[in-house]
Amino acid sequence: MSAATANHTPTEMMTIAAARALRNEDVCFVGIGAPSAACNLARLTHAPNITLIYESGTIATRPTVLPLSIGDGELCDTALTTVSVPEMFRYWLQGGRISVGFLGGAQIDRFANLNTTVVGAYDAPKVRLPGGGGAPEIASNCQEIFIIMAQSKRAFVDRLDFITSMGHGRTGVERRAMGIKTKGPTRLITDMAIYAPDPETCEMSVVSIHPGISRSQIEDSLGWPVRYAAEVVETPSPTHDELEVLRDMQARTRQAHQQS
Amino acid sequence: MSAATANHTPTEMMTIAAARALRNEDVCFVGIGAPSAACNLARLTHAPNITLIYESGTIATRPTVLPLSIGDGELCDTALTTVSVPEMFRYWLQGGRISVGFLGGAQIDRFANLNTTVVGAYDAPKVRLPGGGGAPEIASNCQEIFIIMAQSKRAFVDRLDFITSMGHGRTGVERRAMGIKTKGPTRLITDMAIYAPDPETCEMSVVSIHPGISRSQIEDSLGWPVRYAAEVVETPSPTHDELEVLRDMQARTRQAHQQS
Amino acid sequence: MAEFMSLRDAVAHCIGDGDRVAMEGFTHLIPHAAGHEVIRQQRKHLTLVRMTPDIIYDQLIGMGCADKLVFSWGGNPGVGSLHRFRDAIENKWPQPLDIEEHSHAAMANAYEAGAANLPFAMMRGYLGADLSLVNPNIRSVTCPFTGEVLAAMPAIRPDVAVIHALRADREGNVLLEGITGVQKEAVLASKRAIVTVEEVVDTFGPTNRNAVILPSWTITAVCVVPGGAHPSYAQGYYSRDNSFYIAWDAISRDRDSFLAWMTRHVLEQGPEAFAVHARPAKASKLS
Amino acid sequence: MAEFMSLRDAVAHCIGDGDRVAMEGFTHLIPHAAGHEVIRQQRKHLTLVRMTPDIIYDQLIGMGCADKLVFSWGGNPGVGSLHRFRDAIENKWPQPLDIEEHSHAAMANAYEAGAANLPFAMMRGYLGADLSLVNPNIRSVTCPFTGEVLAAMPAIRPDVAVIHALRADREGNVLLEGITGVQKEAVLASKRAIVTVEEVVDTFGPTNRNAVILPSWTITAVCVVPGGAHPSYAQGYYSRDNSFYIAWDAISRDRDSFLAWMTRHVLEQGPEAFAVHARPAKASKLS
Repeated sequence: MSAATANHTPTEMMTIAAARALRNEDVCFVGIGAPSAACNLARLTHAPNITLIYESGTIATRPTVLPLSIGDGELCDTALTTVSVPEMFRYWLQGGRISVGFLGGAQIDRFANLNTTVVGAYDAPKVRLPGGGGAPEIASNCQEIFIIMAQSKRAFVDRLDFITSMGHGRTGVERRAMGIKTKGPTRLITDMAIYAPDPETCEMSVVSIHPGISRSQIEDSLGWPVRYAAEVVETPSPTHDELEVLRDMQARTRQAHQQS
Repeated sequence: MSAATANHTPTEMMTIAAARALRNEDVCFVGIGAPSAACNLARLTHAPNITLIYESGTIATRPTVLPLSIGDGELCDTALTTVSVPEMFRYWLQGGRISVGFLGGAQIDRFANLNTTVVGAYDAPKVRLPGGGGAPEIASNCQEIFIIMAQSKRAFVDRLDFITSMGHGRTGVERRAMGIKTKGPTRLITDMAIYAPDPETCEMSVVSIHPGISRSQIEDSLGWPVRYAAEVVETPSPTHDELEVLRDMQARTRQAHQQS
Repeated sequence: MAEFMSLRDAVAHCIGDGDRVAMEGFTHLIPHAAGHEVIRQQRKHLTLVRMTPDIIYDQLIGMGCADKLVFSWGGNPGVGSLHRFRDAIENKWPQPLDIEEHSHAAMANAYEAGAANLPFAMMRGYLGADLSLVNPNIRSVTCPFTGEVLAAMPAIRPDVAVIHALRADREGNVLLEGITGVQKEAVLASKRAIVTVEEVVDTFGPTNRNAVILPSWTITAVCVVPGGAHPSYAQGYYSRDNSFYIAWDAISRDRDSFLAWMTRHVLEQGPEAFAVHARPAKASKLS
Repeated sequence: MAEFMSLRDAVAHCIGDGDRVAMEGFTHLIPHAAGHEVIRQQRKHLTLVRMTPDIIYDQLIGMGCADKLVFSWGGNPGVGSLHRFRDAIENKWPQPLDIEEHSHAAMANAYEAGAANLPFAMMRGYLGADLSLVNPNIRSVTCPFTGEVLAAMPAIRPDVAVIHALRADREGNVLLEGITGVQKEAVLASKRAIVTVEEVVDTFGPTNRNAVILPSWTITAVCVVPGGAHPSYAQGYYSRDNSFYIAWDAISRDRDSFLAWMTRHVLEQGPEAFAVHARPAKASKLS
């Protein structure tokens, strides 16, 4: 590891903090976008043997550039093998073989429930979002869930219009009450901080604050009164290595996606 | 077609009569042994494009020698493709894609129910037979069923100790009563005759008698009073071609199975 | 047995107004050329089924072909919203669009159940998810051994499946390779199936013994349409045109620019317009 | 992650007395060497699960390793009866054998449900079949949409799956090709898995993108046992020894000749005895 640097964007800090949460032995179900960047950064830095699985069916894939879609040819070309989508959801996700499911979302509440379906009423939406895709079953079938999202009042809301995928439930008790054996969201990584569920209430609470971010900045970009864990640390700054690998990966990616 | 010949065994006549029942456009689920011989004879004579499927997963296979088992390498080497056994039973058999299921059995009754499970009580059998294998679902999921069995009083019994796979039901009415849409056994081909279900009672009734066989021979090798259809014809003798192709296939097969 | 025919004839022969149509392809092998032909033939009142109604369904919806959409994720992958899909739901333009919404797992299981000729599919799913409150086709079934309650949904049994595949042999058997999605299930679950392919070959040559092959007798029509998946891709033939997906955002955001694009690139063209995309991919190994 | 170990260690480590063990392989790739090792280590009170308990289970049953058998077809394929299996059921020799009997379709679906982590499987099956009268694990479930009644059976979730595969790479990923039966499902449905392979290779080389590969992290132990499927076969390595299947009828018909054969060919041997069978097959293409 090289020395730390302060010369990075909040998004880079978010991606790097998310990557660090992953372990070499994880089998990770990867969402497109920020989760995919974090998972591949982990693979290219401290977790070279991490197994990345995309819902398109690609198992143990090692893309050189980040895919734009969940099923770019790059994912298939670099995979150990590729299975059908029904098999992916039946044997691999529902089969309980995934240690970490990595999700993003349009909106989140304090119990890490996610909305990617509608803003407004379901039958007459103000904004129609893409929908759940794999998320509802990723949320319940993976052993634990990491969520990566940039903070804003529009995205971090007091009450979701729609729960697309359950975190810990509307009031934080529903998940346990249903007897679900998987852990649900154990980490929420934003561009400002890292959150973990309170052991009692399951409310996502700040456990680490990114360098240069103040508590008031965090509080001003949330739709609920934020809670802090008993012990809050500062997130280590990105190392040179981390930043360099991330930027290289994103430069390769930009170049690749401009080609037709 | 070359001229007919009388120089053939009853088993050869049975196999040839069974082969003739198959059509070029059939998709056939093939049991091992006599059904396999009949299906491949059809393929090598009048039905070159018949699709043969074995429950081991081999689709559109074209074996040069008859397989000893349901999954000899020869079946896989000559197949269009090979699928898993769950897929075979789910998508292909239960999927309703098979036009003819070809079965044999240890015992049969007059309504073409088959027993391959036990002689005697299930919990204390006199003879423990191999069991159903694929037959129970072949019997209900294929569009129609052909059965091939050599006649004997031990095999053609008045009452089965156990129905492994339903033909037309214990009294001939059960299949219809259950609302099953597939036809069930439409042909029973023995070494003496060809039977088809009576349109009213579903009892298997003689529609064709093999050359050189008398009605009393048929009646003496059955455990029930045999019925004859209103019109009974004589089965055409094997042609030279049919016999030659069958014998060549069986000679190749014998030779192959002696090699280790 | 599959018949080889032109895409024009295949759509005319297999797809009628009001049909339940599943055009599938999970990122890979999306049958864009076939979708365009359906638009040109002005099919109406379709129920469109597809896990990921991306650009192809954005176009069909925007051109008024669909009364209803059955889906699990409606976005432009990696880019953002599907503007025609949103405009139909939010503003009923060009006409109202009924939706029946599921999760990916539910749709995948429902296709699987359709291929397996089961009336419904079941899964451990929808736990704590609000979709089960708004979709009456999400029900439950109880395990007769453990008492566990599982989510249930009806099997998907379309009138017509439409897919794109790599190649067909002369008998009309069809080979897929790579990300195969739910295409095999969609074909086996449907009454009729149209398959567009990159090329026809004498034999598939030495393939893996477990290659994903649809036998000719599971298919109604095979149509040779090189490049027919563009801007999606055909592994070993050409890559995904990611820049087009990005460009679609601007094209489709505005109704007029959408209609202008559709007139020029779809209504005034034929399937042969896709051939220009059928060049071998740089980044992809030939299989 | 899979660990490479000797077959002796793998059986010692993974299989205990009283375990529910599924040794699978549908005609192809039957793990005979592993079965012999279980016999040599004198495992007792096993519940043996297998669709087609052919010679391998005849041997385990005849040597007194099994208390119970879960199966769907118990015969010597193409030859006739399994004499040790029959002797156990008909005469309780060498000990009583409980049976739980299904159809092939039910077993295949139950493995599939096990791999999919479902508590039960369902199918359109057992219609008019007496097996549902004697097996309390055949129940029914009602479609919540159509009211249709389907047959239901518990998912198969063994303690241990044992399979034979073609080859492993250095990371312990395992490749199957050809008739793959229910092996993938058996491994994914089980708590632990032993895989014997013909050889270890640096890479699988250019495979079909949809090759049947079990990732290393789904497997407990990988054991290199060339010829380990004999008298079953390994596609591209050696052919099915049909003459041995025919010979087994006489060997196994009589208790004494069975025991003599087992002593000489199993108890007094080790896994390395299988290597002699690992010669390339004449009749089979290399994959």
